[in-house]
Amino acid sequence: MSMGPYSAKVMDHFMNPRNVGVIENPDGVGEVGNPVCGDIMKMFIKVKDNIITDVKFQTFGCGSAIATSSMATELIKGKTIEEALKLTNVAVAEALDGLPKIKMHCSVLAEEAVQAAIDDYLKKTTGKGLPGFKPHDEPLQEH
Amino acid sequence: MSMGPYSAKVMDHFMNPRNVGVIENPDGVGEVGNPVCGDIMKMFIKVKDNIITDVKFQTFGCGSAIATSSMATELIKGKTIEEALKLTNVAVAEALDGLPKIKMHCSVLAEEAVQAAIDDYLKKTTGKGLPGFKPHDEPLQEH
Amino acid sequence: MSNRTYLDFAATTPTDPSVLAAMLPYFSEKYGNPSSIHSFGQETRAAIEAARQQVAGLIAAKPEEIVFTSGGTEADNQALEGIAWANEKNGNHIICSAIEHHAVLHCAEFLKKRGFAVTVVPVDQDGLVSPEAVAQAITPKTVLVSVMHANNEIGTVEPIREISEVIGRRTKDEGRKIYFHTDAVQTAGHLPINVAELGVDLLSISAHKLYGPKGIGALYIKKGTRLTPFLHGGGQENNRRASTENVPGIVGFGAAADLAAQTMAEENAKLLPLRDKLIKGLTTLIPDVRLNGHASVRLPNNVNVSVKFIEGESMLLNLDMLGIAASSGSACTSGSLDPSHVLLAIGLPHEIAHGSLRFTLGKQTTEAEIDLVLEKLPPIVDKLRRMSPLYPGGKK
Amino acid sequence: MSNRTYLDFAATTPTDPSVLAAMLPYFSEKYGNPSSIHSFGQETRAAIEAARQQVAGLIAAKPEEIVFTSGGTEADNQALEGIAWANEKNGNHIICSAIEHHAVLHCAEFLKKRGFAVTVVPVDQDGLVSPEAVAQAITPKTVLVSVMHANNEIGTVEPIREISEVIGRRTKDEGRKIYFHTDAVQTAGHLPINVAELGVDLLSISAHKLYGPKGIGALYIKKGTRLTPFLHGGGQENNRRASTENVPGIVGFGAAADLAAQTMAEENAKLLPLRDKLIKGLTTLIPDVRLNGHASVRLPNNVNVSVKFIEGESMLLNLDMLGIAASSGSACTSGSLDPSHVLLAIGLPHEIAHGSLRFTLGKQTTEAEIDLVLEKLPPIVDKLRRMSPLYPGGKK
Ligand SMILES: Cc1ncc(COP(=O)(O)O)c(C=O)c1O
Ligand SMILES: Cc1ncc(COP(=O)(O)O)c(C=O)c1O
Repeated sequence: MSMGPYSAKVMDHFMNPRNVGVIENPDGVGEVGNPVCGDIMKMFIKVKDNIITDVKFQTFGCGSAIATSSMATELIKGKTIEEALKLTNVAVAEALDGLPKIKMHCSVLAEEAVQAAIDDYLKKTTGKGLPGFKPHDEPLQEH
Repeated sequence: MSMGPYSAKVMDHFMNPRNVGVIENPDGVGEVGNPVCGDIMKMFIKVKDNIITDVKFQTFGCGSAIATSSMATELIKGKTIEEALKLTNVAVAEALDGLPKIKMHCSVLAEEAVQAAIDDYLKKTTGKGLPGFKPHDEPLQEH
Repeated sequence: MSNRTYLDFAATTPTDPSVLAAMLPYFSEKYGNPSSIHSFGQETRAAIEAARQQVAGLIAAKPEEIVFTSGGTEADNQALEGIAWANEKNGNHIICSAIEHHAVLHCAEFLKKRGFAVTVVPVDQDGLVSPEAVAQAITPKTVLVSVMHANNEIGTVEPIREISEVIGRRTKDEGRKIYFHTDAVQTAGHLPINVAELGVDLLSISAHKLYGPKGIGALYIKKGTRLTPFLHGGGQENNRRASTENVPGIVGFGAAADLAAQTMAEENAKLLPLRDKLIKGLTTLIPDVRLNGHASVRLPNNVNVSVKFIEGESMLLNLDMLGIAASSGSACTSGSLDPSHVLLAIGLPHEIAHGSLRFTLGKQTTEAEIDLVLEKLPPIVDKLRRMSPLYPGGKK
Repeated sequence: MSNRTYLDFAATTPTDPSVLAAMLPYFSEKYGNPSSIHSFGQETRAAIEAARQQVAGLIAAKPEEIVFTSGGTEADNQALEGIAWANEKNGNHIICSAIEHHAVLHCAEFLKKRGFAVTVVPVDQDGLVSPEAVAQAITPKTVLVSVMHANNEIGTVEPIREISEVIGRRTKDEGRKIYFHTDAVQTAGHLPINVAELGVDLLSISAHKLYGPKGIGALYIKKGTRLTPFLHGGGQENNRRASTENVPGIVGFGAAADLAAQTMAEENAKLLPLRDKLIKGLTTLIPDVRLNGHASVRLPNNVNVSVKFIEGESMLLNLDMLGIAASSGSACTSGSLDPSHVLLAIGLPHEIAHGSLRFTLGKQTTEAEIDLVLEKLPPIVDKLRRMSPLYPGGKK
């Protein structure tokens, strides 16, 4: 059957998303997006010795929102906080063999979901969050 | 082969026009139309005892201009002057089984050509022409 | 690819094989330009006049009231801009409903930039336009009202005759013509249409929605209605639409119109129970599903539901992987990320609007296909809901 | 009907059988709406993107610079209105030549009623536009110049590159963009075109003039050129042209573009001697015949002559009775009674303009057909002249 407008990699992560779910008692939780733009991503992390030992996500959104969430969790699992913070939306999109132009905002959301979870973790552990972190709350796509 | 936009009768009179030519020393000659509108009709009549004994025409123009000229000569040949003056453009068009709407002006020209020839004949014989006769000299079609 | 299930007939239909057969001679054999005086031109001229009769017949109009266009969009644009420009001196106000197709709404926006005022009349929660609301929106400057015959997303059929009556009354009061246009792209060939009974001055059709080819449509223009041409150039279509006629397309449209007139009743008798089975199945088998659009005053082939807590595209893609083709919102805008303006207009919150699915049935649809959807969709919904941060049942 | 001789290829061409074959699957099998996300939509989306490459290839453009339209007329209208509306604030002056197709001239008239000023630049007796005259017509308010690549009636090929150079110079002087559009409906697929070399911002094509189907065309829009959409509605064609894509038409256009690119040189090598034989034959066998249009800078398939003392339609009908299809003036206007604006623009008196005939040759044209015309036309002319009051030889 067809793979729609997406790469095989996107479709794989969409149909078989990795790390779906909730972490009980997470060390950090971040939620980005909003119902108006049609995408909400929630990311849970477990951190031990500055390393992200576990990560899970829940996403309300289109195919690429789910695929980018899944890919982002894969890309930060086992990484240090500093490494995870280096993850860019472009890196997520590239790891998925590209995204349609009108879907690039999903990769931005995924990047921000990681940052939001880390922000929460830092707040909880150090008392202050990620310097300068402020996720978009407007729809990001071109109109 | 096709008969284009015209009736079989129009095509017959166009392909085999009756009474084409010039009458030497005619009793009346009329010319109507002009090169701007693309139609010029010239009609020659011989009159004896108030009866049109011969009629010929020359026409520069489209298929229906030629066919209406031909039909008009047929319709007045052997008729009295008074009868010939009763010929209307509608009668010419009907005798041809109709004309396309944008070609109705050709039948008006044919009617006027007959009147112009009679006008000339009356001028020559009685010294004054057809009362109120004044052919169009503007293109008659809709624009 | 075989074994695929197409349930997106409102987006477009396959050209019926008999329609294609009617078109075939007009590509490489009878190819003359209908404006040409010679035999090649005369044979195609005759063909398009015959097709004009067939299309006119479908809506009980006169052939000379039909102008062929390149599709539904051009018909809508021609109606709005044609009336607007031709009546500029009489007024500059246009009324349309909130759930019109973008071909109407965006064209109205364009006119707004060029000095026209546009009033958008709301709809109720079922998607119905109120004739009273239309009456109230009319001002001394109103030249045109445009309300679609049936909505392409939610299938609600509008009370066109009632709206035409209030417009008629206001026309009398005002002592000046207020034109009434209806976009019948989703109804022509699917519901019986009689333009006189509907009381409209202008009506848009698109052939590819009724088993005709893509790229051809028509605008019905009631005799005596003056409008400024949309396409400027040669004198085709009686000086109402320039450009060499799409002869095969027009011939196909005619054949499709004829076929639709013959088969409509039978088709609908088949589709209605299938539609209702699908609606009932979806709303009972899956919790938190609502039907969008009017429960009964709706197109016989339209099912539109919102599935709470999840998003439409993700359902579509899962269905597509199983060979089932559906749509979320209208096909034209499925490349867009905005939630459907129609679903927002009937009062759905954004996240519910984002979670809508449209199944539109057609000639090829079988009961087995309906059963397939009812079998395959629930587990998809379940899987996606379990992924959703909005789903209460998802949190353990 | 067999044994007919078609010499009206500039009015329209038969769809090449290979083109029709390429289109066929897209009617009833691959019928998805290209905007749909499912497999049915994705397969037609891929098909139109492939066709876009083929059409772009024909004129050395980038695929994203091609917008599909419903034909040459819409492409011309989109170019003029699109630039006019988008640049309203920068200026309101448009320039076009006196021999443009009505799709340009009548659209310019429409814009004139909406506040634009239009300068019509004359042509010389061969139908050539002078680049100097264009330069002089440019004012500080000029936003667009439109000069056709080759004229559809008299076949004269215009000095587009030279005109683009003077516009480029004036653009520099003025410090602001003046757009340049060319109507290449008669040249695309017939003469090699490279948009960069021509130096145009916009270029119109119509598929049915190059052995593609009727009802489909394209506008080349140079990257970075902003223009207001002509058709308002869905987001198709990258938001530049609303309406469900005419998939079979687009696929056919692509195939026709490919074919033309491959066969153009060979075709022209065949047509040139036939054209010249016909011109020579007509002007030597029949007295008082003149060739209209430039003697050498002309389309390889165009013969346009004026036959003094008689009228064009009467010749056409006589030829048609013998199975020979030709045209007098452009096909679009042959229903009209006005003499061709092109023939008047090159300075012909009315009665000579009324007496013109156009033979346009194409793929199917054989030398035997040229010989047939040369055999059949002289007696027709003779017969009609003997009926004409203008013919000196007619009076005994
Ligand atoms: C209600 C309605 N109006 C207009 C259109 C536009 O028709 P087309 O795509 O043929 O231009 C459509 C479909 O796309 C439609 O559903
Ligand atoms: C030079 C020129 N421009 C524009 C057109 C219009 O093209 P179409 O008839 O495909 O709209 C034609 C032909 O009719 C033409 O010859």
